[in-house]
Amino acid sequence: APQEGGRTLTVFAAASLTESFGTLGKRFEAQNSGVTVKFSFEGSSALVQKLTQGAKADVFASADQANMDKAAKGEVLDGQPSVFATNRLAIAVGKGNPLGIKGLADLAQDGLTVVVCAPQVPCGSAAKKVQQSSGVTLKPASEEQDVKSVLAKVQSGDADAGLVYVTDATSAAAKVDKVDFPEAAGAINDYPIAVVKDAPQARLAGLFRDFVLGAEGKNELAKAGFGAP
Amino acid sequence: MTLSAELALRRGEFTLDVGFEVPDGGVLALLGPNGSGKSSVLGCLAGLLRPGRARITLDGRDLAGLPPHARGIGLLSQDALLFPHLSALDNVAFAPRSTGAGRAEAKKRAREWLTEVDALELAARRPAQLSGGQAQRVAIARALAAEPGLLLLDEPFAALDVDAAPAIRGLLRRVLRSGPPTVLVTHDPLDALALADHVAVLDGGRIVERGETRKVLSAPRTAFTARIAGLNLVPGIAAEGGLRTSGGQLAGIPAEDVVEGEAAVAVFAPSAVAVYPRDGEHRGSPRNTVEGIVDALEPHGPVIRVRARGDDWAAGLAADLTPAAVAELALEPGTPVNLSVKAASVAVHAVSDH
Amino acid sequence: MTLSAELALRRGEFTLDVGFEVPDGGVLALLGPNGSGKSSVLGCLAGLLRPGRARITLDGRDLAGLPPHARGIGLLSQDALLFPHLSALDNVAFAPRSTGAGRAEAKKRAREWLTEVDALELAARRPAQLSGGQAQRVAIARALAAEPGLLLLDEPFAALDVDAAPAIRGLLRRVLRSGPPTVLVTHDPLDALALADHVAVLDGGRIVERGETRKVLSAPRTAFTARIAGLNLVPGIAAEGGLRTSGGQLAGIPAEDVVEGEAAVAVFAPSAVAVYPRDGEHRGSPRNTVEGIVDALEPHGPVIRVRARGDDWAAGLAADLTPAAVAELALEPGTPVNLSVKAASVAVHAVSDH
Amino acid sequence: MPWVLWPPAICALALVVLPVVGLLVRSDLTRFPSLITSTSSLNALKLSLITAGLSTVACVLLGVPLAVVLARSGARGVRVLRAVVLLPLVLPPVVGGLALLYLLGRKGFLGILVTTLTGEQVPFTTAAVVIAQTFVAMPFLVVSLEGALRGAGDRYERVASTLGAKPWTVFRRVTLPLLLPALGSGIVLSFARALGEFGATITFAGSLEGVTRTLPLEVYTQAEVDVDSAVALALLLILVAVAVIALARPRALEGVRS
Amino acid sequence: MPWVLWPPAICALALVVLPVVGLLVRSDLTRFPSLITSTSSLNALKLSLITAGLSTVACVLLGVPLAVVLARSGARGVRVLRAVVLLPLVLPPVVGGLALLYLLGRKGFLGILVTTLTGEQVPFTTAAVVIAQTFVAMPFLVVSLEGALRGAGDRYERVASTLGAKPWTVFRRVTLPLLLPALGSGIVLSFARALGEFGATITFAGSLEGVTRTLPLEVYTQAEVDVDSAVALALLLILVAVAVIALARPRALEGVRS
Ligand SMILES: Nc1ncnc2c1ncn2[C@@H]1O[C@H](COP(=O)(O)OP(=O)(O)OP(=O)(O)O)[C@@H](O)[C@H]1O
Ligand SMILES: Nc1ncnc2c1ncn2[C@@H]1O[C@H](COP(=O)(O)OP(=O)(O)OP(=O)(O)O)[C@@H](O)[C@H]1O
Ligand code: MOO
Ligand SMILES: [Mg+2]
Ligand SMILES: [Mg+2]
Repeated sequence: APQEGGRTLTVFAAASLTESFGTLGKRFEAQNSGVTVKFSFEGSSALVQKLTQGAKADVFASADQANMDKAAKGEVLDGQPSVFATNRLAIAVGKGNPLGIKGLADLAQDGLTVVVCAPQVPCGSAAKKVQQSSGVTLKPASEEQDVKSVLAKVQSGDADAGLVYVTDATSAAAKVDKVDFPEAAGAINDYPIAVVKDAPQARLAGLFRDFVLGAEGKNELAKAGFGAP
Repeated sequence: MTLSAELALRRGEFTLDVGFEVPDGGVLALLGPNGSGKSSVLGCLAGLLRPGRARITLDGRDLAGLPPHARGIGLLSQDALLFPHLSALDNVAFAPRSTGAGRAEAKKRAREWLTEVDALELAARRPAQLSGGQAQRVAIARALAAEPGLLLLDEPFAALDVDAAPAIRGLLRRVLRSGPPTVLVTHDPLDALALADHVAVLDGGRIVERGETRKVLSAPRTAFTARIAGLNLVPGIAAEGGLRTSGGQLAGIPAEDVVEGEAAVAVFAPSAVAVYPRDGEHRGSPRNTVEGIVDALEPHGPVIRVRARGDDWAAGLAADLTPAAVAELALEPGTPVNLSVKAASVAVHAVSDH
Repeated sequence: MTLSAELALRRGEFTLDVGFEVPDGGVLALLGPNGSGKSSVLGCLAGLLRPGRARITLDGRDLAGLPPHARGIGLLSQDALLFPHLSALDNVAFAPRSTGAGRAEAKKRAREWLTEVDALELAARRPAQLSGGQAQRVAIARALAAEPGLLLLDEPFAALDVDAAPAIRGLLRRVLRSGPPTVLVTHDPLDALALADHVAVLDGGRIVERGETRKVLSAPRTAFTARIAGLNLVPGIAAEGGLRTSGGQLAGIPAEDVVEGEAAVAVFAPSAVAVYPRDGEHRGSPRNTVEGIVDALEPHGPVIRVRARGDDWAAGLAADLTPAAVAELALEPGTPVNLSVKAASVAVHAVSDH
Repeated sequence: MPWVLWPPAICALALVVLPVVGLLVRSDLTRFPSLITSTSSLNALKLSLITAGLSTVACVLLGVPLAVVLARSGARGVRVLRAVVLLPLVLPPVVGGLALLYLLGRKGFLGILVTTLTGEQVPFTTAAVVIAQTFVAMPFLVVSLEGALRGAGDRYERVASTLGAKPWTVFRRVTLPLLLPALGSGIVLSFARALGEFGATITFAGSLEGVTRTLPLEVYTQAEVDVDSAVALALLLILVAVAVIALARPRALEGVRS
Repeated sequence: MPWVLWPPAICALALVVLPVVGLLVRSDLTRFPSLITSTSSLNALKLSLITAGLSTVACVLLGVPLAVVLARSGARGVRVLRAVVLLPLVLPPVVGGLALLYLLGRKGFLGILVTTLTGEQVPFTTAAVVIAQTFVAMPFLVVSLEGALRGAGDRYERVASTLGAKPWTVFRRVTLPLLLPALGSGIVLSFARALGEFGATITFAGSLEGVTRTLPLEVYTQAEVDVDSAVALALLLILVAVAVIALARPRALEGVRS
């Protein structure tokens, strides 16, 4: 590998990529000696907000197309974004699935505490789409701000079930069980990645993007539960 | 109700160790130099200071273990400390309210007490809007309005003007006559005389002298007491124009609260007593003349104090003369003399009957 | 430095409207009943109150427009208000420090002033650890340590014991003799007499009487002044054993600060003056006898005040007699009498020479 | 007041005011009317005012006694307790919400107690919002009151006790009135903190319109879609807070001494 | 102290302590050591301590003068200013961060000024963290000090001025020392608030390890991966805060009067 001494690559990535990108970053560092990869994990919309306000970053990976479009419109991207992964919803239930939930329809039962994401955030808009396409109408106890909050409530036992991304349910496998449901296919969302305009480390940024899109990236993302593009 | 107290307290290097009794309706005056522990004694009695050792009983009831509010005391502390957020009226009404009176009743009583201290027109004022003397009057009213079982007064006459001081003194006399046992801190022997039947003189946290007010003030045994007192005090019964003594009459100016036929005491300074050779003719304005014999001559600062013996009020009488006068009259122990004092310089005060 | 002030102030219903002057080294005593505006006057001079109208000049320099710290004053307020977070020493050192002295120098001066008020052993104490009188002494030291161009003292002797009060009075006399113009609030005419060359008597926010201390106190024109004063004051030059007057000698007890050969005044109460028929023989202890003629008889509460005319100190002399004595001696205007006062009841005080 | 204080004071004021001005300038005020009259905004506003109000009341009822106990008790452990009270201040609000969830949630021991007693669950209810807000806001009240109590000393309380006032009377008629200025600022602090509370609320109570979605939660939700409208909503929050504080802060709270 | 205060005080304490205890009980303490010694945690901890310390200093330097001006100035507009100071309290922190970004960001007028003068950008730097923390924490200091100043009155300051002390001397030698107990609690409040600050920081300064990712942001990032480890980190935060407060709160701050 080429010598890339003492340089720092800054990656803005959606919060749901925290784990998989963390690992990929380590590996990227190992392959490019002297490079440090620093991540800023946040909600995609917050990241776009920062980029348009002049935050210095090299790579931007979004959890949905809408925010990547916003970034493109804000003219902070260098080149076209490419989709590197997909994600879909799954039902998170308590460990051992005590209520025996098998599919989306079970969530509409009375007396069940279900939490979902708010429609304004990507996981919530997916949940809405799924309900529309399947005809199942949920009466959630709460419309959470992000997946993490949904998971926390299922994990604490205060919610019987929650709609989360497959990847989130996978990473929390020690604490919750995951129930896949077929209707989730109706709301797949794409994860695009792009190099940021005027990136301080433009060349490294390209390398990292290609690394994510490459075989090693695919492999790691699949382990986390992401689907292929 | 009788107060009996034994107190031991440490405050830094200062140690207090006193014991005393105050009988029902009795008033004990605490005298003593600055820093001698007078306010500390009141603090212990009130329960604001925690003495190392304390035995305080009021009529057999033990006070030492009780919190301040359960002791049934009224405390006038050295700085008035009126509640800044309450009007003068509400300050005075505070105690009645606290001890169970209704709002209207408490205000009524507060108004009465404010009237007593001549501060009714200040009722609506906040403490910040009062002058020093006005605040002091309201604080006195507040302490009295508690209608306490034990009254503790720390220099009640400080900051009062020449009209207010005697008026408040009269008020206190009236209240204390039938009132609770009282401990009164003062620097003024006349206050002690007018209000207290007993005095205790503190110095360095110890009682160095105590006894009936008249005796202590007329025959002080410590230098400090001598400096503040050293008065001639003649007991008797108040009569028209003065005092009826054991052996006769002593003309004087009665104080306002003197009632004829009741116990009273004539007070006059040794410096007011003139001394004449026994053979001298004497028919001037001084109305009070008595025969006596020079008992002792004591130098007393710039003057010489002549102690007389004799009957009636000549007994133990002190007269201060300049050395020149002593020399001219050739006074020595045993010299027979006439002693005289102008009625106008004799004040007759009522005393309690203890 | 001469202070000249004209002040008008409203505080609620109370209005103050006064004007006065204090010459260099002069001391003005403010007397007056509680709530008459004495502290308010000091507040205006110090710049703590904002008078509606104010003209204050010190030696021509206008003070009225200056903030308090630029006025160069020293104020002893009615409540001591020592800084609770500073030791007694640091309290006293505060003013020197503030006006530019170094730390060591300020402490040195503070120690000196604490020594002056006999409180050096309290130097390390916090105000909360001082008794009332101790705090008052420290507050006096603090005001004096400012070495001000104008000294304002509000009841400096409150809370002081019988030893401290004369000591502080002596200290103030020494300081004020050569010191800045001073305004002194007091309720005690003797303080006024000992310290002030002029007095102003306030009532209801107005000056109702003013003038040289001696004149006002010996011939008060208002009832209030009469009640606090009404003394016989005989000016002269201090001499051994008393006073040399215009026409002779008056025996008395000199106060501690009297220096022979300097101006002094003999003070004694009208009640101490005895009256004899002119033909009467008189050779008793009263050393001071003068011939006079009854000028007027005024009822004065329980006594009758006899005013005399005559030479030397008989001029204007007041003697209080009981009505019985007046009747017996058949006194009426024009009656020739001998007036006598015991030397021991005559106090001789030094006065400033203004 | 020394003039040297003015420059830093002005800087401080600028630090506070300028960003808000910047917000005003940059936000699209034409959409303001339509935004703040949308039902979801109005629901959120109503809920915010009610819950912040209730939790301020709870803060006062619980926090004032705690402050007095901390300031006046001579007991040994008090120093430790004082540090403990600060915990919610330091805890990131989301973690605070988690802690509440662990305690009052379905499997928390207090939560189980409540459910067996009343049959109700605490999370996802308006009550949960109030609890979360009280949890984060109360320390502000306690700490500011405690400082004031220590500074003021207890001499008036002691005088009151010598006048026969029992401890409760002393508290009601002396301690409390003299504490009013500090209580005023304490109330303002805790009301403001409760009104702005986000993390603990969403974690413990969730976010459902009309039930648990307070104005800050609405702002966050909006911000996902459209930052500008979120800013406009935030301005509404400011407006409301300033109005409530200005109206609800009677002169009495501003100090008894002239 | 009336005993009736004890029950609510104990409730209040329970409200604060029990959730934290619940957190402790429910969290997996075995992983605690490894978590808190990971470089990212240590980096975050270091950054948090530095920035919270700096912003507390800034709060004191700016906030104390502002509090004194607000409490002691007789000027007319002061009542309005006092309400203005409360703004950051009410603003949801994220909106506060946005406001700062609008002011000091690339397009903000102050930001443009700074960039032309120094060539540097403010957002997304450690300085931005300090600014964000100061913005949210300062009002706590100001409000609690102002309450204390009003409660205490100005009589000692007036005495000092009659002794010839110029305003600055009065401030330094009388106002400040008498303010110490309140300043103590104000400092604690603002330090705690700065230490726990999340929303404004992430919005204005971003979240970059070693540069802007403070401990609360690290907690948030961790929570994405694993709630339990986030909780453990939060406990670290608590530990640190309590330690710093206990150590940095000298007796002097606890009241000058015995
Ligand atoms: N907290 C304290 N620490 C140390 N010493 C103290 C403390 N409080 C008071 N003292 C000392 O105790 C002594 C007694 O004080 P106290 O107030 O009882 O005197 P006092 O007789 O009332 O005097 P005064 O006439 O001046 O009011 C004084 O010497 C005082 O300095
Ligand atoms: N803030 C205020 N509002 C209304 N009236 C006030 C205020 N402050 C003082 N007064 C009144 O002003 C008058 C003068 O007060 P001041 O303190 O000057 O009296 P003083 O002569 O010093 O009396 P004292 O001998 O009692 O100290 C008093 O009648 C007092 O009640
Ligand atoms: O006996 Mo006299 O005349 O009253 O002095
Ligand atoms: Mg005392
Ligand atoms: Mg006065």
